[in-house]
Amino acid sequence: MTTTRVMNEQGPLNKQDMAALVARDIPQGAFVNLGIGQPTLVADHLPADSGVVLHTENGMLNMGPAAKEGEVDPDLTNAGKIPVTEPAGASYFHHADSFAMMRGGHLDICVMGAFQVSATGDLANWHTGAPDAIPAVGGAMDLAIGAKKVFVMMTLFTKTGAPKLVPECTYPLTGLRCVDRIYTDLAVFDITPQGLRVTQTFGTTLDELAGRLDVPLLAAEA
Amino acid sequence: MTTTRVMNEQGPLNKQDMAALVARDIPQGAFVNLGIGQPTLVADHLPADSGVVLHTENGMLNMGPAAKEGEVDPDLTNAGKIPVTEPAGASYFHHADSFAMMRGGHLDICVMGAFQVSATGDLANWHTGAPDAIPAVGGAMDLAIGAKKVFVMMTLFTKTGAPKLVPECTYPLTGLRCVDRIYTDLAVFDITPQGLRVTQTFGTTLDELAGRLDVPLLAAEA
Amino acid sequence: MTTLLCDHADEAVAGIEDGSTVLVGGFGMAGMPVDLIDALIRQGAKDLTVVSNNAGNGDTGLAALLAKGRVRKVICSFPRQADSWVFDDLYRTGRIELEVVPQGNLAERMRAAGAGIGAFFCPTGVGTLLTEGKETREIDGRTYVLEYPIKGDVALIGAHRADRMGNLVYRKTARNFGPVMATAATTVIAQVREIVETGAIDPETVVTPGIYVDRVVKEADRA
Amino acid sequence: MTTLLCDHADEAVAGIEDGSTVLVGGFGMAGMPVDLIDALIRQGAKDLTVVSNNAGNGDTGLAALLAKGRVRKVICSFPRQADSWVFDDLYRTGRIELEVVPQGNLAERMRAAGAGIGAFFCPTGVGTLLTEGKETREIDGRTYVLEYPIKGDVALIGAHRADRMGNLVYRKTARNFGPVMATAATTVIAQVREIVETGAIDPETVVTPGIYVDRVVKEADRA
Repeated sequence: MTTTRVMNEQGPLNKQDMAALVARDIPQGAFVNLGIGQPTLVADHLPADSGVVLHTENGMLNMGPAAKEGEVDPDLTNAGKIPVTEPAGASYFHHADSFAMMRGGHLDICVMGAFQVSATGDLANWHTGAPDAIPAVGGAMDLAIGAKKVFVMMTLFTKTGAPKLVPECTYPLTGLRCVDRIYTDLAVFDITPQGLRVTQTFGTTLDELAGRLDVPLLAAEA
Repeated sequence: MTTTRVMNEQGPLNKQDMAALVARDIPQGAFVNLGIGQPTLVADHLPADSGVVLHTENGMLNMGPAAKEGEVDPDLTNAGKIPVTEPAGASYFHHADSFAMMRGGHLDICVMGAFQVSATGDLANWHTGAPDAIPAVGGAMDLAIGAKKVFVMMTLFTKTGAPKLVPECTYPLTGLRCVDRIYTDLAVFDITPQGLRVTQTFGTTLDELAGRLDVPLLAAEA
Repeated sequence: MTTLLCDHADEAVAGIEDGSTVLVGGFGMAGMPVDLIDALIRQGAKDLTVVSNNAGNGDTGLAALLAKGRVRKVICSFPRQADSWVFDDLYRTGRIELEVVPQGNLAERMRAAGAGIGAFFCPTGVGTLLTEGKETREIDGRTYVLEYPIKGDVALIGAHRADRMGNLVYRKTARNFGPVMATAATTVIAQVREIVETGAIDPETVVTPGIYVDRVVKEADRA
Repeated sequence: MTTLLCDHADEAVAGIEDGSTVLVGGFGMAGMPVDLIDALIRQGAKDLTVVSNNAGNGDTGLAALLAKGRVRKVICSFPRQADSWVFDDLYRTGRIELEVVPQGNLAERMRAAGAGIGAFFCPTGVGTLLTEGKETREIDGRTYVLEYPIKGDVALIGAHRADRMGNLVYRKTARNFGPVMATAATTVIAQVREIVETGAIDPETVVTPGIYVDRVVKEADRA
């Protein structure tokens, strides 16, 4: 793991900072799926020589950056249906092959957003549980159980201040014990066999976090 | 079904006659797998305009005739590992896709040899049951249960005169209740819900056959 | 049997029966068989079960089919979108059934239908609402859910090019569900941009062999 | 991770451990990774389980590996051939184990391993010796047998061309088991006739994406 150097380590990270932090933890040459939304920002922070290969579940490996004006091809989009581009070394495959690749454990990392993550790595990111919500899961459950490592990117607290890192998810689950690491605006957490370990903090301390979260926290290893 | 006109309808059919008979029963445009050995002769009797498309389980549709001298390509063989050719409109696919095509019921007809067929359509064609025999099944079991119709081509009796159309197979089975029609040197049999129906005879009669076989026979429908 | 080349999308969708399960390809607009959906609306079959990744966008295509009340049930991974108001309204007012299936299970269940697999143990969705009540089994220390095939009576798919034997190639990520749906339905109808002579597609590059394709129609020119 | 381009087959097979399950591609000589098998013989790993369609022909390739006593068990569809004397002798004298698997089940079980499927209900071989003792289930009026994945520690496959990212294309029926085995093993080693610059293979025609390929070596020139 390379040491991260983030612009405002002093304070809460913004989305771009979090994306940069994730990008720096992705090893050279890894095969990675970036979930729809905030995780797609990670691509912008990967160095040009990272050799990281992006997978999109709608059937492409080595997906290129978003298409600029004049590059848009309606036959070439990412999973968020945004036009993307085709670098050298890309390949296309159908949906069953694409999800076989995912479910079969061939992707090194997937990065997803979350509503909640439990202390044991349960993930809730597809359904608010609101009675009138129309359920829609997309590829979230497949991603959650498929990649070798699942990284979550989220703010640590909701806008109303409720922790999103919780003893047990109260929102409907996406996957059980599937999350490996959680990047938040205030800290990075590793879910380990020993428990939830705080590996970095930004403008806060382990003690402060322990006071605001209802989960036991371990200190970073020396 | 077209009426068949075979060279020596008077006497027992030889292999080529049986192949011609099978070929004439294959509908225009059918997708067909011809098993290794005698069934491959059927291809030689298909009219040039039959539109019949041959499948070979090692990953090709619209397989062409055997390669002539000078045409041999070691990358292009049939399931019997004999060099074949590539006509226009061919396609290649891997083994899992090839057997998915077969198992999924997409082939119209497969034609196989047999050691024994039971009156209810059980097939035995992969193993003599001899205690010192090395078992080897290839794609026989997949073919037996995969195609919409399974045609068997065999002599009706072994060299020692034992019937190969039997009440119950004594050889190890390839598939249960999978055979639809049996082409033999002496007669053609349809396996129907009502029983075993003799649809054609060659140099023999229904009564004569009934005397030599230990299975109930129905006469051809008028 | 031999692939039928149709002159018009209306000919291609002829005979689709009320109560059919219709697999509809596409992911967003990529690979969406727009002409065939429009023809299906004109054709009039109703009480349909539609299997597709989404449940219609805006007021055209699948959304228009839904708006006409022709669809009894949608099986999809992601019905809720910014512009899925037609579905949203039908669902909230109890006029349409919904089965939400994780996207990979949707693909794999159709693949199973096409490949003659009776059912399969799948790790996706274990412990979630979407697998509640389904049979589970632990295999080698991991929990799996038993999933069953999704078979279509009809598949409507969009491809890039066909030859006269119905061999299909797709283009870029418009490939998506087309090849899988082509294996999973009794009658497979493809709309393509171009029909070429047999032999004009390199056999190494065929994605959907003609055996899977019953009818092909060239898509209408767009203004 | 990034595909390693090797200068020699010996480098490509380095580190294969005793007791490994090795998937070996090819159907007859088409797609057979001859150089890799020869290198595995030199490399010396023993107590192997070999998964391949056949069990060796003549005295070279797989047969030579068997003859050296390196193989504990063969999983294949068709061991008995006119020139399979090496296997035949080992088998008849009780020096090798054999699991005969219908050819389509061999492919599908490896596909399941690669696709993360825990097990699947398959109609092939129901009521035969080859499924004796296996769990069966009736689904929609048809009987199926429960089949489990076959996973390899290593796959040795032959392909036609690779780019520097390990994307592979095959040629004609030499494709056979290669693409499936490439998904089903922890370490996938491909021998190819040609290594081209990344970008020289049309992305539409890639059969095995580089994600599945760990090491690539160009096959030796033949006299």
